[in-house]
Amino acid sequence: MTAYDVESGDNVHPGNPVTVDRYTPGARVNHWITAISLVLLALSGLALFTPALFFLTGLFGGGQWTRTIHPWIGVVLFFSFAGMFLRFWKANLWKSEDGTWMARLRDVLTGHEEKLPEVGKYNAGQKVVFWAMSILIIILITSGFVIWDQYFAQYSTIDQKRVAILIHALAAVAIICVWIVHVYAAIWVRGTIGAMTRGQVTGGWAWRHHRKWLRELVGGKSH
Amino acid sequence: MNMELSRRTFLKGASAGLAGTTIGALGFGEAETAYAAAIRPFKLAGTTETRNTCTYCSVACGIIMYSKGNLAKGEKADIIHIEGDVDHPTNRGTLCPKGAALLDYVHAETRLKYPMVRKPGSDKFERVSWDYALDRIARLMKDDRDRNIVEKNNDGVTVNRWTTTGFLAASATTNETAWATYKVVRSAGMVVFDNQARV
Amino acid sequence: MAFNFELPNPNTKDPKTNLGEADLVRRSASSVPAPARQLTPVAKLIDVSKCIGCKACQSACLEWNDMREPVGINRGVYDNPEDLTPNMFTLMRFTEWVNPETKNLEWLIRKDGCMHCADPGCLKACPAPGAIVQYSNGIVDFVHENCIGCGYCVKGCPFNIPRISQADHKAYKCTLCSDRVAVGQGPACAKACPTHAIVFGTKDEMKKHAEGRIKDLKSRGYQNAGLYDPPGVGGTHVMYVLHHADKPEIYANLAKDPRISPIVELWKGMTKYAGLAAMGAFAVIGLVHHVVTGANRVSPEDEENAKKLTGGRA
Amino acid sequence: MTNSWTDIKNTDLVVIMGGNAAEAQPCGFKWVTEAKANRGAKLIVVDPRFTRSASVADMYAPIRQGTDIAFLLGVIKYCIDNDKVQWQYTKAFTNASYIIKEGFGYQDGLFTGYDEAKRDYNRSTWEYEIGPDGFVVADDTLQHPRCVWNLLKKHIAIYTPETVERICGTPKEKFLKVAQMISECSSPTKTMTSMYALGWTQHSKGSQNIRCMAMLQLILGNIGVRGGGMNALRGHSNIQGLTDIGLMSNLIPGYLTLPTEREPTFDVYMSTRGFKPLRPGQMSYWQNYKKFFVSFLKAMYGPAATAENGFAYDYLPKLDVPAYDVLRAFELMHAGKMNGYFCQGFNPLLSFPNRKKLTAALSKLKWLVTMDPLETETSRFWENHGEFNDVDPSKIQTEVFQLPTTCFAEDEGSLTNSGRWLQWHWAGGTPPGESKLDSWIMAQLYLRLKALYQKEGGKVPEPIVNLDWRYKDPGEPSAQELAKELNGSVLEDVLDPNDPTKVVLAKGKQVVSFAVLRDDGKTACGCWIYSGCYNEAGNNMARRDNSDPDDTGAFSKWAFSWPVSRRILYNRASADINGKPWDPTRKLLEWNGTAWTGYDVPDIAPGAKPDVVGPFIMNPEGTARLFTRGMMRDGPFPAHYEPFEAPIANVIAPKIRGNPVARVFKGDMEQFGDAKEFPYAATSYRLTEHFHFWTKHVQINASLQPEFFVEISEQLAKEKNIRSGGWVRVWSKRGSVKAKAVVTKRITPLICDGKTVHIVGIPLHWGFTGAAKKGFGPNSLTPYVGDANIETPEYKAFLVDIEPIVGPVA
Repeated sequence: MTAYDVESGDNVHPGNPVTVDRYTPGARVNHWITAISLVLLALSGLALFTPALFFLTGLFGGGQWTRTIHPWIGVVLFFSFAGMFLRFWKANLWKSEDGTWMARLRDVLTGHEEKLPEVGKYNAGQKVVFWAMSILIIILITSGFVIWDQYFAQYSTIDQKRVAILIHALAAVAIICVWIVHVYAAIWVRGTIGAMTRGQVTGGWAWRHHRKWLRELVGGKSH
Repeated sequence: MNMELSRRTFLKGASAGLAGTTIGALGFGEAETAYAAAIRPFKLAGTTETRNTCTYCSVACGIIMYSKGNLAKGEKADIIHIEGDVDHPTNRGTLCPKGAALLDYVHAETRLKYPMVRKPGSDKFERVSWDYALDRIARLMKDDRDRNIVEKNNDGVTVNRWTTTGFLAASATTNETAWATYKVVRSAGMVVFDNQARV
Repeated sequence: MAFNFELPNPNTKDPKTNLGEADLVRRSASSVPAPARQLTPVAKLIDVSKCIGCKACQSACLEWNDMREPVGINRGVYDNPEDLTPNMFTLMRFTEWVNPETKNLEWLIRKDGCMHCADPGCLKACPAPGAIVQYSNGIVDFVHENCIGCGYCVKGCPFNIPRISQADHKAYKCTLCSDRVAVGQGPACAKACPTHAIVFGTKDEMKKHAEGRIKDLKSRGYQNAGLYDPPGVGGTHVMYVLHHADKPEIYANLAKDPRISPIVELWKGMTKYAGLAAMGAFAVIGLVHHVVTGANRVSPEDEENAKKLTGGRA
Repeated sequence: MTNSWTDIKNTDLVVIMGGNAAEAQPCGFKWVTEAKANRGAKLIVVDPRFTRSASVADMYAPIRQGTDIAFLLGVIKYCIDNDKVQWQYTKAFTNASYIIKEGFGYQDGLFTGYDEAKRDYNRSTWEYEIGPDGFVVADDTLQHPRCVWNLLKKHIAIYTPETVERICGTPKEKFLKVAQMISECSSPTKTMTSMYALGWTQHSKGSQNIRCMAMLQLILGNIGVRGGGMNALRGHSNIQGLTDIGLMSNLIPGYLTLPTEREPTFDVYMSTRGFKPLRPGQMSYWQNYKKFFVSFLKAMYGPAATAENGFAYDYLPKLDVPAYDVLRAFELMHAGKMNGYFCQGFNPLLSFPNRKKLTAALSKLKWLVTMDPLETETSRFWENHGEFNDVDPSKIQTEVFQLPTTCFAEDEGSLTNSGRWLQWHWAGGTPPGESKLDSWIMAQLYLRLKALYQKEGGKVPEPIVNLDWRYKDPGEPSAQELAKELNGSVLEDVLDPNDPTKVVLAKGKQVVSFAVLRDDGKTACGCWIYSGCYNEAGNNMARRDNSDPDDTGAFSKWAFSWPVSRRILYNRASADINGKPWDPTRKLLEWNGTAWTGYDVPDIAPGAKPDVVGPFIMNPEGTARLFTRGMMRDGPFPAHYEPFEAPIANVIAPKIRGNPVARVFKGDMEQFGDAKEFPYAATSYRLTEHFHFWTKHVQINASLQPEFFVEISEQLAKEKNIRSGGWVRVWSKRGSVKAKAVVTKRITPLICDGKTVHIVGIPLHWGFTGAAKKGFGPNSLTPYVGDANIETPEYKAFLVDIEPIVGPVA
């Protein structure tokens, strides 16, 4: 039987230490394009969001350029993230153990993972991030089009634009917060970043954080 | 020209009306030198003013033409703005949508610049010199006049009537041009003669 | 003197400007020091009951501002161009209205354009420092060098006035001829208006003049004649005399009680602060958490277990 | 205008009928809004369309185009029936009390003496009864059945409010309201002003439309007073001047007339121009005719005009027909009877009726010369522009010269506005390319023609070679030189008859005014009514003193107004028979016991006693005419006639089509359509965004009103299933045009004689040159007929049909 959340390319290499392939080069490239887009969007967006940060337009060659580029980066982000979504959505489907994991968030934050159920390739936290990103990006691209006056001004009323721009701002704030969680988690849980840089984690990391996934990988090999 | 007189009489007549309006409000005291970035530099500074009359309807609004260069001084003068003359009793500085756009009449793309002739049967105008055009027209006039002027009618009365060439006079030329035109047309004996007043 | 608010001919010899940065009371996305002097507030009064819809104001506006509008088409109405554009700062809007009381046709013609609000929604919405400014005489002006073309002013404006140029991607609207007012003249439209339906002066004078006009209109049977100087935006420096001030909406949808949209207020107000706070909070929490719990490291045992799991089969 | 634009502020009631001042003369209309705002004056607009003028009116009444006379005679009847007449004025200053010859009559729409074959009247019975003393017999009690007043009452009896509604389609209560408002102005202290323009002139009875209102103004006592008068708005900046200077087939400057071939000699010509007074003690100013005529001939022919040769009387062409007006001109062209034609700043291809006929006519010319600052359709009539000018150049043998002229901004001189103000202007711009002054072109043509005659000889060279052309630079006479000629100068010293040592007029000096002109050839004057414009005091047309003592609106020191800087014509009539102003608050002139004093130059001798000399000194009677004698071809009183193309038959005289004496050329009668074929009543007009065919060349104006359209009511649109902004085809018996449709509440169907009449409005500003979208003009549709007296084409009332179409593929 093949495991539900083993993704193509995942693999175990016995040795000392044991290494596990977690992300294919494709997945990593995809991730980093998305990541860079999101950062650029956050910076350019914030520049137009509050005068306090308007100086950030300097990074993009001034206000006119910032105004021009921002929506285009948004489009890039959208498609890039869509790619990731297709790769990862299955493994991010909600499972029974995710509920329990969530319920014991305290132990998660205090690092008592022995008290948590074994989780597959993604824990509940990562899944929440994944789905939040997915939803927010759809909201942002949609509201974004409504206020992308250069090409779409005539397709909505000014009142609709006002609502859209408010939603866009709120969603942007939300996605930045989610992003902070995501990045922090990657830093806090040592050995994680390697997964997105080299594509590999150590067996110990997998054992500690995604034991179920490791077992399935190993189990998978037996056939 | 006549600017000083008019300015004086204008102030005499109108300052009362102006006191405490815009000028007063903005209080010309210590005038600030630097323009604010927001504000366009005043485009009429240093231009030459010439008084004229709107060329359109018979209200005959007073206008002032603002030009770069002074024609009176023999310079090339390029008119950059035309505005109503507040000294004028009738229009008091106001202008209608036509008058307010007179500048685009002066500089219209379809202003004529050179004498043109269209030969019989041709489908285009060709540029010619003034001398060619005027000599040719004078010749055509004389030939037609000599051939067709009626010196005496059937009763032997001297009538000196030329009816085979006609003249339609303008509606916007000056009285002086009109008089010159009248003299030329009448002395030639033309009676097919009319102007815009007819319509 | 036939008329009280005649505007002087331009002074070409030594035009002195009397309006500048020092007179700014508001500057978009930035702050300005309180001005040393307070200029007398000015206003343009548009007496709709005197307006004959001749479009002299449109014509003078295009000519003075060196703008030209492309030749459009006829759409079965007299409004041309069909709407305000980045070139056309003012527009006559024509409405054929049958007065239900008198059964008479009334041809309502309103000169649309920037109202120069005392509380300008465009300026409030603008993210670009100094792209929109307000002077102590009431003029709200756009500074194109600073404009980034985001169109936030369009969303901030309660009167739907600013237009973004597709050519240079900057916002345009009536400047109240700041360049003329600066040298002691009135706006080009007011100077041109053949019937003096548009007059310009201090706001107080304009209000007084309006009272007289309203009295005349009431004497002619317009019981609801009145001044349009909407308090919702703190009053405006472009005002209307309306024969039916009780229903401004019949004049091509003139806003009945205009104010900056609450959504815009929320967006430029709460959201900004709450949003920044939220993002800050998340970052801080992360930091604190790391300090308290330290890094989440993989232990040698974990590696052993992993080896066992895989090696067990070897 | 009898008054001036600025004087309108003095009025109590403005009646705009036959015009649309707000739209066509906005800056003049300002004075209407000033009168409303400052005097509480009221504005009445009577028009087939709810115009921009109507948009600010206190009272609007719709009327079917071409029925103004019925409406106005109805108002006159209302005033008389309700005793709303300024009796003192009417009795003292009009010919109401004069007795008309036995035998004069009116019946079935015709006056006595009609000759159907000639389409003309024998007008011998339209005349005063002259007493043994040689003066007109009058009955001051107005009792005599044949006195003008009683004939008038009889003549207008049929024009009841019901008849007016039946003919004009004006709802009775609206008509009565208008009549009531107007009648109030019969009070000596209330005045009404009439503002009219081409809405009255462009009819086959245009002159009578105007005369009808003039009669009304007279019985209300509104002529010659501040805030009153008959005010022709006039279309073009110098239409007034060109007419004053007589640039018309039958005119000599100053409204003198060109001789006809029935006047072979100077003496015969003068014999009919004695104008002896018809009432005791009257001035009959035309008694000075000879002085003006001789001075004119001296200005034309200088030394060649001598007493011996009748001042070169023979040089003047003599007419065989009343006039070679434009309609006759194009008729001759069309008949191949003309070879050459000049168009100086004029665009006939769009200006005259029945464009098909015009194109055919121009194509038959050997040569055509146009002089203009702008492209004109006329100069390119031979050029194919698809449906907008569907011609085949190869089939047109006309040689066309297009001469570029300067425009207003580049030349100097004077223009005469509708208030008769001659205002000087200065050149401020460099002319583009090789464009030249019109006066330069005329001088160059003249000199070349003269040279040819001197070199080759030829037929009748004298008038040409002897034309007085002594200018500093004959090739380019200056505006000043020409203006001085118009003013007139002294050619030989004139000595005081009582004291020959005293020089009354010194040789070489400019005459001070026409008062000193002489009939012995010692003075020259180009245009007597302009005399005084440029005298020894200098160029009075350039005066710029805009002071106005007591805010009368006279501005008597501003520029020059003819005659002799008089601002209000007939101003003596502003005071009663004793010389006291009718309205002290609106004083203009007053008799101080020995002389006339006041704000304006009296148009009567300063010492003329008020109870002796009548105010209307240009008439031998000294009074104004309610009955015009034989002066007008179509009747001494106005009578209602339908347009030649009318939606209903003439209610009063069903057999009569149009104006019974209007000239109709052979072939044109067949080109008139009738209501069966063409059910809708069309009218043509201007829009405020444009000026004729000039501003379509002006980018700004082209963008403010870009495209040709026609206006129709919502009802007609529904009937015909026409969408506002959609395309329609409009056609008459003479042509067809395509246009956008503007469906509007401002046009409503009228019920005339029980029939619903739909109106189609057709503005006139589009053609195939310029910045605006290409389009058509109403003259593709209009009939080829003019006013019976002055031949102004009937543009304001004709018949068309209309249908929706799919737009042309642009």
